[in-house]
Amino acid sequence: MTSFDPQRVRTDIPLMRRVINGRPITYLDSGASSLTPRTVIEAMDRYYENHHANVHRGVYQTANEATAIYEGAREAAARFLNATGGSEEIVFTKNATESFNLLARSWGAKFLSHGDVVLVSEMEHHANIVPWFQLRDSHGVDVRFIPVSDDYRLDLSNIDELMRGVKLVSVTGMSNVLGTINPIRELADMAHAHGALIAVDGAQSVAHLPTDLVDLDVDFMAFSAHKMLGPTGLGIFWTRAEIMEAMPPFLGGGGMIKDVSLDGYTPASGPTRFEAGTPPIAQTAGFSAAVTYIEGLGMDNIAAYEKELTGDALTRLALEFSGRVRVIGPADTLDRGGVISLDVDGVHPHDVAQVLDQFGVCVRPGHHCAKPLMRRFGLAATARASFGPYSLVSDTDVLLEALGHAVKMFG
Amino acid sequence: MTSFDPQRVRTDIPLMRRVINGRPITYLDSGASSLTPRTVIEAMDRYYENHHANVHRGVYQTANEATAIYEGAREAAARFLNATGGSEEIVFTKNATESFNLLARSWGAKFLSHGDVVLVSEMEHHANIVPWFQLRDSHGVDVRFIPVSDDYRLDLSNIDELMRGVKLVSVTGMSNVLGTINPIRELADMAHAHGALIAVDGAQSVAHLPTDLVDLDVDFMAFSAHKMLGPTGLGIFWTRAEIMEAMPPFLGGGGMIKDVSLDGYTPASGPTRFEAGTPPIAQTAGFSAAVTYIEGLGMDNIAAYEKELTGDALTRLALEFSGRVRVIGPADTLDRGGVISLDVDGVHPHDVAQVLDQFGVCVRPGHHCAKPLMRRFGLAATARASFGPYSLVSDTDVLLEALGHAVKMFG
Amino acid sequence: MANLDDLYREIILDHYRSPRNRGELAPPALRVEGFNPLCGDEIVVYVQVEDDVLADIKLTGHGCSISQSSSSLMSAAVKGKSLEQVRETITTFKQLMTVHESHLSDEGATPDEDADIRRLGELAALAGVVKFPVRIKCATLAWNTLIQALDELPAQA
Amino acid sequence: MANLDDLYREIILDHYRSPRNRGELAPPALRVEGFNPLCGDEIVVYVQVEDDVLADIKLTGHGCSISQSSSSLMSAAVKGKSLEQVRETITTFKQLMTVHESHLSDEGATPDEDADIRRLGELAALAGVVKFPVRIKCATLAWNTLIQALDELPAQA
Ligand SMILES: Cc1ncc(COP(=O)(O)O)c(C=O)c1O
Ligand SMILES: Cc1ncc(COP(=O)(O)O)c(C=O)c1O
Repeated sequence: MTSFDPQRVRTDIPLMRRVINGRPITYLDSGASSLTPRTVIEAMDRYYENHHANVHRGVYQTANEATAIYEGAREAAARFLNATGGSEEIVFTKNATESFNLLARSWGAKFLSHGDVVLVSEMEHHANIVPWFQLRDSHGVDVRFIPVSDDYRLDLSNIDELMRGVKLVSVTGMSNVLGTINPIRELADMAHAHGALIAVDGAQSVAHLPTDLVDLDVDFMAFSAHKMLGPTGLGIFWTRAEIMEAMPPFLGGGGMIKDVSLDGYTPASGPTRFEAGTPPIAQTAGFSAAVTYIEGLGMDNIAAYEKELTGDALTRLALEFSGRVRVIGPADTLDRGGVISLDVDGVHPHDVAQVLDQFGVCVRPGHHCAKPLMRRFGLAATARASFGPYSLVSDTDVLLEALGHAVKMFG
Repeated sequence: MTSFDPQRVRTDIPLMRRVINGRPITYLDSGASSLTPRTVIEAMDRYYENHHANVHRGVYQTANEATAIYEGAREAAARFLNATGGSEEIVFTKNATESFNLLARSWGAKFLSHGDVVLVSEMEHHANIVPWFQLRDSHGVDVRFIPVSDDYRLDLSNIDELMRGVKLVSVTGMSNVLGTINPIRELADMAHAHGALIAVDGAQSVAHLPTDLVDLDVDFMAFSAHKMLGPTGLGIFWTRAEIMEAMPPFLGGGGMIKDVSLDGYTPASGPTRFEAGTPPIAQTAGFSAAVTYIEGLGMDNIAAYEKELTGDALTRLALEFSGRVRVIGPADTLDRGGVISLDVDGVHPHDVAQVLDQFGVCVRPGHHCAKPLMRRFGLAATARASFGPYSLVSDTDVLLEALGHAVKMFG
Repeated sequence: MANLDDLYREIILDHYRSPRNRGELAPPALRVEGFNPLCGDEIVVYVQVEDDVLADIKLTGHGCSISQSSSSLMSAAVKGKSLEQVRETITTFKQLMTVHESHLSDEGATPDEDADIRRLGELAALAGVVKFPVRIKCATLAWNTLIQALDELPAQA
Repeated sequence: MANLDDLYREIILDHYRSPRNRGELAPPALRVEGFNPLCGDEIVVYVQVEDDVLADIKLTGHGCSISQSSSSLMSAAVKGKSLEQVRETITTFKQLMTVHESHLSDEGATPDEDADIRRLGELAALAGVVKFPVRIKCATLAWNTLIQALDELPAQA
């Protein structure tokens, strides 16, 4: 184990005190949303209690304070990602999904045309699929899928073929179903060699792995605050300043304009062009606190720790449930994060989750917004357990105990 | 004065304790965003501390609780608006602006075509203008403006002419610059008589006047939680269930689909079709608390009280600054809310606001996202003071004192 | 407090393990699909109506024990019944699934409800589902699909 | 603490009330518009360049006392200067406006900055603006517009 102390993290998280069905909560659904540290909650409280005002257009003191908090969060995001262009490259959205819609409808609608290919993968979340289908319907682009191999990895054996006509590669940094960590830098080099750009779905990867935009050399990044210890209602979109400057507006309204007359409007420049209306201001206060909190833990430590947890869980699942429980995802921890999708023989994921709930264990049944991936493996759903920096080996203990009960019950 | 007690409201608002430049805060910017009662802040704290989980797809207890909170907020919204179709008619967005974009790009893009007219007014906020210009650019609709007369009201003298070819009337319930309250029911009858639908920008009106969708007989309504004592990051879109059912999806991603395959997607039905990605869950907890809080005060009481404040302020401004300060908006309180835009002779609104800040007075200088209206009156900006249920006559006292200083300084 | 035994009654597990009326029917039998988009459950209902009688019904699809047993129990309950009887059964079952929240905490049901539940026979095993509100959608999926099928029947001459 | 007198120096109010070089220049003078979209301030800068000298400059537009006085002060400072001198003045002024946050709390400036400020002459009256960060955009609007104008000058033959 590293020096990182998950017990400390637990004491920072109020929700850890919850008792569910007579048992302490065993939260294994960080892949869906992470639990919120007190410091994040308090940052938002402080915002509402002392500084709340609409941003940007105020001259008075609290309006300046709110603006400073809001713009400070942009800087926190840029620092967190190592975005060399700084805060001018950060757009705040409502979630990772909106970030992808922004990418598709602004950049995509302008720079892609009939027959251009967007290359996604079969393991994508719907957030990185549906916007492209929508762009296909409106603009005639083609959506092509990198297949996933039987070992739950991107099948890049045919990549040269797949890259034909591709203008954008858009793949997830880490699968929210399989846990697979994709070779983003390699894909970025490949995309650029073919004259394409590359977008990364960082919803999982940014929350669980160190992310360095300089190392990754990608062109777009989308993620959500609520999966990285931050609040709901805030997403982040990043792209290089020069790309952003060429992107037309997306949502229209106040704040994103330079001028409006009875005849038309001219858009503002910079990230505000994509931030129509009053933004999620308080949420940016929470996001900054989350970034600071994660920086305090060290993302390297978090990643290393979650890897140990994952390795332990994978080993014990194989030992104790061999034949009865199949892990839908890589069997070892190489290039793999702490998301463990389970297919329990003879027990539907819904029922697995229901039985587990009786033990206070929170796992998520369903298709995890990755229906193409489910189809690929002939599944309708899995029961997914996923770790966060507050998870413990003892969480895995309870998971296994409850799983044993489910298997027996439906046996 | 009514039995309603603004002093009680003040004690419920932590930010009221702020001291600005040595003076207690005089918050007169509720038109931009309202201050947040403790109960709203605490509702969100409780959510994060006890119930946080992603909604809809969970089986475990906290996921059910989070879902109940989220869906409960839909019910609160429906109750607040008297939406007879209930919670199925409520879509959560990130702000009023997104609600208008949803209206334009989903309903508008499907039901409006080349040459169809969207009739807005010259006093609209950019949120209710820019999306229509965007639809003009993409779909060839015409955007027509109801003029504003010299007495700061909609000029409906030519309305039959204006209504030609109109498929949608989209107007504000209350101007965020003038304070003018528009005759929505009358406009709705007119629109319907011409076979058009009507949308209302409720950003101001829903926060300051009783809103009854049955009485108003409108077809669409958009507003934001943060202007009605709620949190940032949450908007509401309402339409009748049968209209909603015919609207195609807007943003694409998880949660808004029925199915996704490698070939395409089919959208879900009901409001979730328009709620792609993880929604602002905690914010809906805050919103419900805000609705409950307002219901406790009584929206009738709030409206009556703010009317008194407004009348008092208008009278005293006229008395004390006659000739030097012009109110850009109706001179009396008939069909008029508590937004008072000031044009101070020889002092730019920015400078007015700067001087006022020294007195702890928060007013907003600028075009208030209503540039066409500003042009209409030959102004670049105003300094806007706006009331909330926590405002007092003594706030007006300080405003007038500070204004006197500004006038003298630049005199 | 609701516990697992309320949900997973023996009859339910039995129908889940050995679903009745599983399979397809060839046209002119009607085929209607039902989805639960939130959890990925899918069901296909085939109905063969002859002389206002639901002469045959078959089901395919996949889902949890609740959705599968509910569809199996449904098929057994409606097969061979007149359309009017089928509609009555549907109504009674839907009532069972929407029992008012205030009853959730009580142990018993009202006398009226008791009578209804008895009329449901084996279907009554699903009564415990209402204590797990999130699973109600699982239990009603097949039924909503059947309703849709009945709605799609060619109008009677 | 920053107070109003730091911002509204007498020179500033004077230039606001009686702006210098107000008006338009006919082509071939260059005309460039500047906006501050957040507050609605607008400025139009006309520049007439002859033999690498900014022979004439005029301004129209509207805005607050800071943006108007800054544009007036700017016009007085650059009119008749060589383009090189103009560029130097711009650079010095922009530095004044981006003084590092850490100085905001101090009363004084570094000796280097003092020297720069002295070179700015009347323009130095705007130094107090940095204590009101939200107003910096007002003070720099005219200057950014002038920079844009210089950038648009036809390349020297
Ligand atoms: C009349 C009116 N409409 C729309 C809006 C936009 O609201 P939001 O910024 O919350 O989207 C506002 C507030 O700025 C407003 O006052
Ligand atoms: C890989 C991945 N991409 C995208 C998303 C969408 O994130 P959000 O729902 O916050 O928009 C998620 C989370 O659900 C995810 O796991």
